[in-house]
Amino acid sequence: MALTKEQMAQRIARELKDGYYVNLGIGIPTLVANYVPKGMNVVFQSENGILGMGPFPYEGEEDADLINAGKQTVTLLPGSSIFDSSTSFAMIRGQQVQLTVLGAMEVTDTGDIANWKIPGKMVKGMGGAMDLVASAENIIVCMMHANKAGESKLLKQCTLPLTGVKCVKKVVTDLGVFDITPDGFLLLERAPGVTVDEIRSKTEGRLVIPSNVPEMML
Amino acid sequence: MALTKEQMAQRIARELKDGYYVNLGIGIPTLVANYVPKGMNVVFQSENGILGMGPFPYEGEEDADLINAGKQTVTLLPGSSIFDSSTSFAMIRGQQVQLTVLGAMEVTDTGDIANWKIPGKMVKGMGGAMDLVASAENIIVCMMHANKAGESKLLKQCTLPLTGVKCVKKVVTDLGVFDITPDGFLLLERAPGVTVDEIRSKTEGRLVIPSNVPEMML
Amino acid sequence: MNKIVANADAALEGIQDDMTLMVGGFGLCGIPEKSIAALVRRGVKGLTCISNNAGVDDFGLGLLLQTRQIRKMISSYVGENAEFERQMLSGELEVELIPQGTLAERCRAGGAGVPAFFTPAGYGTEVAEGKETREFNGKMYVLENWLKADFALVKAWKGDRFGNLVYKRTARNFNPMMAMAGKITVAEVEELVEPGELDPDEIHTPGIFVNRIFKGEGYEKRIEQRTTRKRN
Amino acid sequence: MNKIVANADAALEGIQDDMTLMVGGFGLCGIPEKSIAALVRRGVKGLTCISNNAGVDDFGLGLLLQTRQIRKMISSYVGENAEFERQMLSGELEVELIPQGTLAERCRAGGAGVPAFFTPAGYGTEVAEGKETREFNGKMYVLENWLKADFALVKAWKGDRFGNLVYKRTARNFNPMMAMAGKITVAEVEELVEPGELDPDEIHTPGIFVNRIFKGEGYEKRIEQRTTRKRN
Repeated sequence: MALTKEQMAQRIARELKDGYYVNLGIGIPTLVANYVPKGMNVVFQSENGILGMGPFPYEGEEDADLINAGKQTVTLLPGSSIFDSSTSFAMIRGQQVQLTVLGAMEVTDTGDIANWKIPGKMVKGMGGAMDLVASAENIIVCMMHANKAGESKLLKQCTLPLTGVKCVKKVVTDLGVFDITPDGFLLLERAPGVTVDEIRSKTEGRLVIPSNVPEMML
Repeated sequence: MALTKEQMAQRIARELKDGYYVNLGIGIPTLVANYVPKGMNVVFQSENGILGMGPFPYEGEEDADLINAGKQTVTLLPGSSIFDSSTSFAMIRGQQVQLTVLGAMEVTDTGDIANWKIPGKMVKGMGGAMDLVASAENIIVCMMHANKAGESKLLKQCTLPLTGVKCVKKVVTDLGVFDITPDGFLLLERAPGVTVDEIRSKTEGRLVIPSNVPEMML
Repeated sequence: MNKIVANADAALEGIQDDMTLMVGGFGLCGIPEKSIAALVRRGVKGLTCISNNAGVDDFGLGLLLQTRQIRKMISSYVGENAEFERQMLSGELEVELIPQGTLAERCRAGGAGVPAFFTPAGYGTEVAEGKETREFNGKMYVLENWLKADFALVKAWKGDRFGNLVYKRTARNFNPMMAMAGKITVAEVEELVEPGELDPDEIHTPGIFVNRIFKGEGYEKRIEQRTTRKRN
Repeated sequence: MNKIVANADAALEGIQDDMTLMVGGFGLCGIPEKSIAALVRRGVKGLTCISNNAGVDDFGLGLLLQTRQIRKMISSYVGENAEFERQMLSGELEVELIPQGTLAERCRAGGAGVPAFFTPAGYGTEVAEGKETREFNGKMYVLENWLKADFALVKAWKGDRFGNLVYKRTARNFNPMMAMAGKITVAEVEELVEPGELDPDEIHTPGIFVNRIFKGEGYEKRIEQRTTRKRN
């Protein structure tokens, strides 16, 4: 069984470590915040200028002056701080953020990523994605393994305009978990009930399959 | 009669305009603050991080956390602001400071200035002087016309290591006031009782003497 | 030192056709609502607007798109705006997309007198095409130039007549850097206070960067994505 | 998230001979008194210190000069210190002088992931010798590289266990940029407060830049130039 979006977020949450500063992209990555292990201290950064972002406000307590990078109303936790956009990207480029999770349209077996532009379609812009992928030391991409047409999104080469080169370290899809290694996508874990064969058939990029690939534990 | 230091400061104060942000260097330039015309609003910047610097504190009210760029205890005026050193020099390089007054050892008739280093002597450093002279649009140098040996400090070429090139706009010495023009030092005013001949004899750089050189009014 | 002007219309004195404007805000958060409304009234055309986003159809910079006053947008993300999409696809509107961190840093550089700097963002992508690249410590970087504007329009929470500004929460965003980079910077505030009421240590934008300031009345502060959780 | 350590000695764990340190402060204002004292106790040698000034004979970095722990100073102004002068003239101490604004910007660049930038300061002088220069808009600029440090030692007024810092008056100076540029940043504060006590809008250094924080006891805060006026 392929993972649900919630399960993908749950799996990524296992990459969190105590004391991490984390930037979560829009979409599935945002859900990761719901699965921080109890007792673990993790601080969420939002690139529009927050450290210590809290959950959505209670109804009626929304503050138009307090939003996240997805433009959603949020709250602040004790110990939070607010700063301007240049300081925010100073900390991103300065590699102070220990983990960045973001979605993608395509990833290659050398860690290239494309997630901002589809030629011929309306281009909304890269937002902070190019800064994040060019700077972060620890980037996890979270995406469906194949597109709606069933074509692999784990490729030898991106077909779409790039967001960054040789930057992705790990990929979590609905089918499995992969490290980007010099030899390509190293299959670390399978989604429960998903076979190595299915993953092989849906992966266009170079795939390294160890002799034993455990099922992921959620 | 050559000007006293106080008179030099007094003369420079006449270059102030309402609404100016002004950076005053250490020494005679500092005295300019004492001669701001009544009713004129001028804000003093100190490059260690103050806008709206006030006078020295009353005895017993010194605050070790509040000093100027000369490391003297100062006070703040209402409407003042404090900022870090990078922001301070951002406003200097960004040409937000309308007038910079500083001392010098030598100035040339093309606006070069030397004021930080004497070969063979202990070098204390340039501090903020190189940033100021490279950035400011309106730099007045305030210095004695000749050194203690009687040699001109208004030169064709600096003999000392440069602080900046082609940057000085005006020079106020104990003998007169000079604009730096493409033709050299343009004599604008004489100190009371000082003759054009005396100024000519003490100026090594190219000197332009208009037909009528008024005595300065203090 | 009194930089207070009566209202937004007075504050925009001097803005002409074909000028380049910086406009603060992230999404609809911290945008200079009153200055944008005054720009519509002023009717200037052919504007180049540097702003992280482009508003929505009927608010923020979207209002200036409706009236076709913008010739070019320089932004990092321009979704959520049907009129924008129409003008862009039809070629009426020119769009330059810049990575968000690069945009922020280019504005700061403009204000800080730094004409160019190296950033890793966009290396190896179309953003770096035609730009100088260089290796430092084994990593590749792209040379980016400063951005400046004829006018910067920013929004703060509180301000005084010296132009000192304090922002509230994430309404800060691009406003401080843009305030630095405007040849003329116009600040609109929710509250005008007396000099000295703002603690000098807590001022976000020192007044030297601000040329004109006015108090806006009745801020709408529209929320783009109202997200809440239920009380237990 | 708890970055509090017991004292200065614990905070300096890991500082070794020949490391590069950034040390905040302008003159004696805003210097990390307690960390400097702990450096003397620690006895590490061969240090490169990046600091705007070099203290006075018996206070600030002057204490580390007395004990010959500093191999090289990178500063903008190093007057007022006889021992410094002696070591420099005898060649025991290496000194690199950098324009103050360039020093501040190079520290910020180190923290902001900007490996190099252009500045007008020093063009045409010996500071620019051997450096790349370039014209932008008819003016000449010098390319300067970022500065980073193994440890940055900063001093703030208040802080919390997340490492958030607030500085007091001109004791801010170089501290915020150096806090950004340290591989490990140690902050000493006069007051430790609970998270939430500092208004998020008023924090000068967000905690992400700080690795260790401790409360210093009994600050001397020596005044270098006590200047006063008489009451009328």
